[in-house]
Amino acid sequence: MPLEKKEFKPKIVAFCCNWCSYAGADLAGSSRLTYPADVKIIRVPCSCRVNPMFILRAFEKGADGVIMCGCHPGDCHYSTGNYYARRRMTLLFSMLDYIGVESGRTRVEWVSAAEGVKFSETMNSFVEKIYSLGENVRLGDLRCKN
Amino acid sequence: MKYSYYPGCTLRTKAKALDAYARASAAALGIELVEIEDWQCCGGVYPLGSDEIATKLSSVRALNEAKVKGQSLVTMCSACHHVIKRVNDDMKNVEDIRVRANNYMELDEPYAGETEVLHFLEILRDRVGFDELKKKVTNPLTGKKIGAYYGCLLLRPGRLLNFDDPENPKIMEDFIRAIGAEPVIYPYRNECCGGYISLKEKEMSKNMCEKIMESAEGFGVEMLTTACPLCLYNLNKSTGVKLPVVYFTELLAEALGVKEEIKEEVQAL
Amino acid sequence: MQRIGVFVCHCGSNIAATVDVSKVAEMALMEPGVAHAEDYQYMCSEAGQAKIAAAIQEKGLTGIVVCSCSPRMHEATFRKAAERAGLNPYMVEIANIREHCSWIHKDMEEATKKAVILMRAAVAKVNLNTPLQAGESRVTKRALVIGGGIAGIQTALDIADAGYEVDIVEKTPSIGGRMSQLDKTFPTLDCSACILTPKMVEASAHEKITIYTYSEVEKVSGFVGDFTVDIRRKARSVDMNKCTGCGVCQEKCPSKKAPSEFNRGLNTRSAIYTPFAQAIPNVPVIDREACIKFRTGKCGVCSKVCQAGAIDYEQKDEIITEKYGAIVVATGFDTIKLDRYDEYAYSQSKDVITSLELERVMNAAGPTHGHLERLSDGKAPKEIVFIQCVGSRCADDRGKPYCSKICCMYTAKHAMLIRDKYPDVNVTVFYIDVRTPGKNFDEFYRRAVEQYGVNYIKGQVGKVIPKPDGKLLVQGSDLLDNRQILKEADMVVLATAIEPNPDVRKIATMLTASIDTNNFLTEAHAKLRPVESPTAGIFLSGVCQGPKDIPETVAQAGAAAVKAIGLLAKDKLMTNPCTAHSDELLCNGCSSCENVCPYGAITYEDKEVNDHGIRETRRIAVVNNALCQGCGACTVACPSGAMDLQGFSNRQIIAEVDAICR
Amino acid sequence: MNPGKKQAEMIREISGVNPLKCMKCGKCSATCPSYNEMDIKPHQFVSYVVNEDIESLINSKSLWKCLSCFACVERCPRDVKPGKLIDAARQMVVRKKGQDYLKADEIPELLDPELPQQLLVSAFRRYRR
Amino acid sequence: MQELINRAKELLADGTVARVLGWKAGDLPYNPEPAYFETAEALEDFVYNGFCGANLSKYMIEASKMEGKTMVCLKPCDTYSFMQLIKEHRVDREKAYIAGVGCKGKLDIEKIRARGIRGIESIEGAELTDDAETLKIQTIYGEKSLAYADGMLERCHVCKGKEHVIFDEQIGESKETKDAERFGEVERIESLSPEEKFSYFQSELGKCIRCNACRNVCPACSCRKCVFDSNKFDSSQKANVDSFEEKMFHIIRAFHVAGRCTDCGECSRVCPQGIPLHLFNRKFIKDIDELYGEYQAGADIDSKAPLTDYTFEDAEPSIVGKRG
Repeated sequence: MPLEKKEFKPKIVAFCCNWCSYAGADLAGSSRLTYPADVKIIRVPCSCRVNPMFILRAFEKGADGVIMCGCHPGDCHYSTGNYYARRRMTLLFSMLDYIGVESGRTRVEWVSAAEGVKFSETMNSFVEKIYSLGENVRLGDLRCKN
Repeated sequence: MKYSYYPGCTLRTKAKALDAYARASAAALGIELVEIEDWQCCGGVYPLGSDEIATKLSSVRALNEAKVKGQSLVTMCSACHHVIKRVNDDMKNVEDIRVRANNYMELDEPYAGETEVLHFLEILRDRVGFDELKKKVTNPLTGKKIGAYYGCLLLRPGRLLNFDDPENPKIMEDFIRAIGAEPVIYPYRNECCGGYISLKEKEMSKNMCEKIMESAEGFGVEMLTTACPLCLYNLNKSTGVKLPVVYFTELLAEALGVKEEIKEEVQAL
Repeated sequence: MQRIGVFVCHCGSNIAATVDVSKVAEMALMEPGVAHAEDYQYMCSEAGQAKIAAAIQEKGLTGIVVCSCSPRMHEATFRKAAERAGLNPYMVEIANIREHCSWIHKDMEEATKKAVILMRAAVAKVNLNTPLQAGESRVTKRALVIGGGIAGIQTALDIADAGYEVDIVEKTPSIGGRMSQLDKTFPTLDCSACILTPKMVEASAHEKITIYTYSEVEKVSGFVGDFTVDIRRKARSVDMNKCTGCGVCQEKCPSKKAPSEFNRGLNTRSAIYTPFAQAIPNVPVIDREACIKFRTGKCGVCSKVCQAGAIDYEQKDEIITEKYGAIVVATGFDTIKLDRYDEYAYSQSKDVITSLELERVMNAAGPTHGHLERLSDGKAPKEIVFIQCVGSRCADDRGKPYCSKICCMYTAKHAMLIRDKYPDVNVTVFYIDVRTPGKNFDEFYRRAVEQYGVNYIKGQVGKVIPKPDGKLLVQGSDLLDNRQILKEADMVVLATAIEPNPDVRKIATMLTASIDTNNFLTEAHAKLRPVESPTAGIFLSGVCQGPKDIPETVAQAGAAAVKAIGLLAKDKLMTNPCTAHSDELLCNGCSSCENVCPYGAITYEDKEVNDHGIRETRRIAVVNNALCQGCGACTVACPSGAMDLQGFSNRQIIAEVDAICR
Repeated sequence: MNPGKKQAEMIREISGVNPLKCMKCGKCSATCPSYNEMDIKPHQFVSYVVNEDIESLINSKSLWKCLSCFACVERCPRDVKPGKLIDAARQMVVRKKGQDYLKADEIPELLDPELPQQLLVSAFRRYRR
Repeated sequence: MQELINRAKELLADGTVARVLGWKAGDLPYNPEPAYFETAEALEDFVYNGFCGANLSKYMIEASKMEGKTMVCLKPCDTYSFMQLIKEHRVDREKAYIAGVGCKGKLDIEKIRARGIRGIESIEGAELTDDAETLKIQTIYGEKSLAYADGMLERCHVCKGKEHVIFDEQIGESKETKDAERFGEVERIESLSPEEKFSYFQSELGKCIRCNACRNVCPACSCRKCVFDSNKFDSSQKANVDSFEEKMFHIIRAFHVAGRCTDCGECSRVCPQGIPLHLFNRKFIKDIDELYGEYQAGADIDSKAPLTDYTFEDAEPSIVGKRG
């Protein structure tokens, strides 16, 4: 069978904190605000639960983009979690950029439980960015790609 | 105690007394003031613009020379002190200015604010100590009611100059006390005399100085003392109340008993 | 290997119209560990829950995945259903195929594909779930209130009225706090002592309240429901049981030069003293620094004149250890030091005073016996200038960045009271903004202007100039007139910024309660949990949390009491089982986790471990499950992976990542 | 970009001041010893920069009345430092050719025997490029 | 060196310490290795010269568990690591007698070899007491010479300074060696295009054989068990099967030591493949300095580490894309 060039369907992982961003995603859903199905959400208690290992693991396993959403600074359910997350992700993303991974493949957005519109707009713009960057060939275990 | 000394342009001309009495007093106190070589005028006013580099270079040269010698840099004139101290702060803390100034300077080793800038009054307070100074006074100015006139440049901005409390300073009062006289506090001692405005706006400056003089006299001041030639000039132009205004170094020389030795010399200058 | 059941909900047509639910169920059966899969119209209905229960029991399921709406909607429902069927509720995971899938996608094929992936991620996670048990901890039915000002008194009264024991710890010799120093209160102008004293008496007489004055909290250990606190009762040198409060000792005391704290140092007091006439307890203390007996060994007048024989020079500090279920912080405030604002000549003229000093000047028990007079020469002032925002709203380190909130109102109060009592005195107020949000507040301020003729000038003062004749020259801006004003005054009153009591930093550290850059205690949530500290069991009352006036303080004091009562009313506390847990064999003891824990839930123990035959004592992180709220900050701070979060473990999340990227 | 905006940006740049920090308390104007000589008052300087009306500032008398005494800089509670804004505006004028406030020809008649060098130097720096 | 040995003997003799942790001569003139010395006789093998680059602070984790005090020889830069280990409760200050030894820069045998100097028999000028600016190297092909600075480790060219941040006594003189910008190479890489960056690191990290030498030598990598050796993340070490794994390993390793790494440079010194691993750590240090204020791990005992601290105004992660 001849190999067909498959249409690029990116894999995008979104980590959302339980209290703000996951609720914001729920609100986007109940408001029927669409965004591409390429985005899959993983619920975590707080953005500070997101370990850089998770993000690298996603890339290793073939993700084309990873986005993390949390409560706005100052609004963290646990007071300070997103502050730590912000520093961690800033440094991690800077490192990825440093080794030549396009900075557009990673993003952090603060989305409150009331910001269904922002959630959907954020996902739309992020997916669009990933489409423009194309398949993530630099990272990833090539065996995971098919 | 050996220091690099930056006299400044006015101390070479109109304010020779400020300089001569300072040198005589320093010698009497065992302080060695070594005039740095080829110093250039500091410019009289600190260039406030954050993009002004060239106008700060003369200060940087003086600062660097003291650094090379491993000495602190002593100033006598309030204006020189203000300018050099602030430029030094820029060199230490403002990267942009540091980099650009060093680009101009082409020094062997870049200058980054290493030199400590001290006003002669600070030497008296922090190095000699007013208590020590008191012991060395041979001719106390007992009974004289002297008002310190600080003006602006020694005190402000307080956070940068770190000289004394800008609103309620006491270094000169402590100095006056140490030389045996009675300091008199009056509220306008840190109010501006008009500064350089007196070149073109003589009335403005005159009015300001009158206010200062009146206030001082009201509180019983018999004589004012200052560290700034321009303050002295402006205060002397006041037409209302007229109190004598002298440099603090002259008082110091008198108290240390070295004034008479060089009086003629000073008058000849 | 788990036996997992997957239940796919149609949610009527909410899901089924866009997602091929039977396809999802069918695909589920191909996932590892899945032993059962079905789809149904409404999984959350009773019939749906019955289907789940039946499958759990019939197929011996060890875990279930419900593909339905958001877990924020029905996770609790399905957990309860599972529990009823004998399954640990934490063996339930939800795949959100409604809000995150069917409602936002239109194409059925695409939505179904996504729903399958979300189902797979949930199955992958459940495969690694372990049964979790909510823990229990006991609650000591006693509360501690730190600080005996109006906030502490009100909180204590409310808790005591609900039937619980309360202890108040107050640093000074009497309860009463700042409010006892005030003369009148806005906006009603009633006398402060008249409304405060009855509360003080009520607190001291309340059978459920114990008051420890002249005492400080020394050490706090334990956690919500079960705190152990050491209280240091400083030596009073007076036997509280014997003293009758007759006051003769104070009269006869020959040492009368100590500055009176109560009168803000404007006059002096004796070495043996009660801070003010209505003090509670009405038992004096000896200020050992000022006392001649303690300084020189000679004197002993108070002991000789005391009929009750209550004076005890030998008395020593005493440490009391007590257990508490809840702790309320009510440490209050002080005015800032003005040494960096000498343009207002505070240190140069006695006639420049702070507003709190003016309260004492206006008060009948104050240094001037309530007569408005200049402190320099005792003359009656004719012109008084008030300067607002002294040290408040300041961007640099001289003052405070926040609005002190109470100054506009008390300045209006002072102006009004002066104009009322001394109509020939002119009052000028320099203000930047007049901030009067509050019931009857703006009306009050307007009354000061319209009825009492107080001259409000918009603009700050630049300098206060003492004149040789003793008057003060106030140089200020009139921004509306675009003028610089030189105003002669007899007195200048500075509305000085307030700051939290400096001791609060020490107390917050002991309580592991967080504190902001201005030393105000941080609330658990700025909007929704304003009287709770993020540290469980610690509640905030009064100005220690942020600037506020008396009505607000009392309201917050009541709210803090209710929160404390809500805690004390429980016999046991159920703890969230999704907490962090440290693997003692992997822990390095490096303290990284402790440094990011917002709840002080992590401590270190030297513990003997057996690491594959090597027995040694190691410094190991231990999580207190009663305090841990499960944020997970520690898990990422931990470099060795020793710290993990139950319910959201590293391996569970990685399994989800893998399932999504597969 | 309109010229006002560009000039305002230049002033911000030269002075290093963020005028938006101003809370309009007027303490600078309350402090200024030259207040009565100024047509645009120190506190107004801030709003002129915010409103990008730099032409008026440049043409104001105030530029030449400010003593650089730093009293407003010292006392400003918001770290706005109007004195620096005024100096920046002055710089913009004197940096243009032919805009010096002090002409060399007028100097001789301003002199007197006591006049210290410092005064000339300072005035030169503030008034001329 | 003799002063150091004498002092060690004294301390052993008077019972102040039970052992000495230093370096002993290897089989070649340039490979001394860390060693414990428990007797005066054993100290005959003690050496301290330009090749004693090894940072001994990490050994103190084990030595802290031993009976009695250990005299540990720490170079100025090593004291930072030791201080950091105290801060993390990994070593016991009471169990250490710190001899702050002088340093005039340490040598890198690879750099010497890269100059074509092979077959080395002996090296003169590498002693601490020598003031020689030049190394005289006897090789089987005859005598070669090399400027000392040209043989120095990269880390010595960007030295943090010759002050010991913690010590019980200081022995021996130091000499400033800093003559390069610490972040120069990081800045060079930052200025490359994503493609160039990627290919640079691809080629460098492609050399990694996952020997774990970097991890084993790193004083910050002091975990009892590395995450890459446990099953906590399903990430336990496997044979290299794809190009990503070593990237993941090195990024995570750098991340785990971010804010804790003192930039001691041991990782690069020991890498048998010559991978400039310090460039990862230094990138984090540079970012931390720029974004959160200058921070030097191990400089003190009580400052908050940047990753366990925050401010409300911290930069957003989007700064990465914006910085370009």
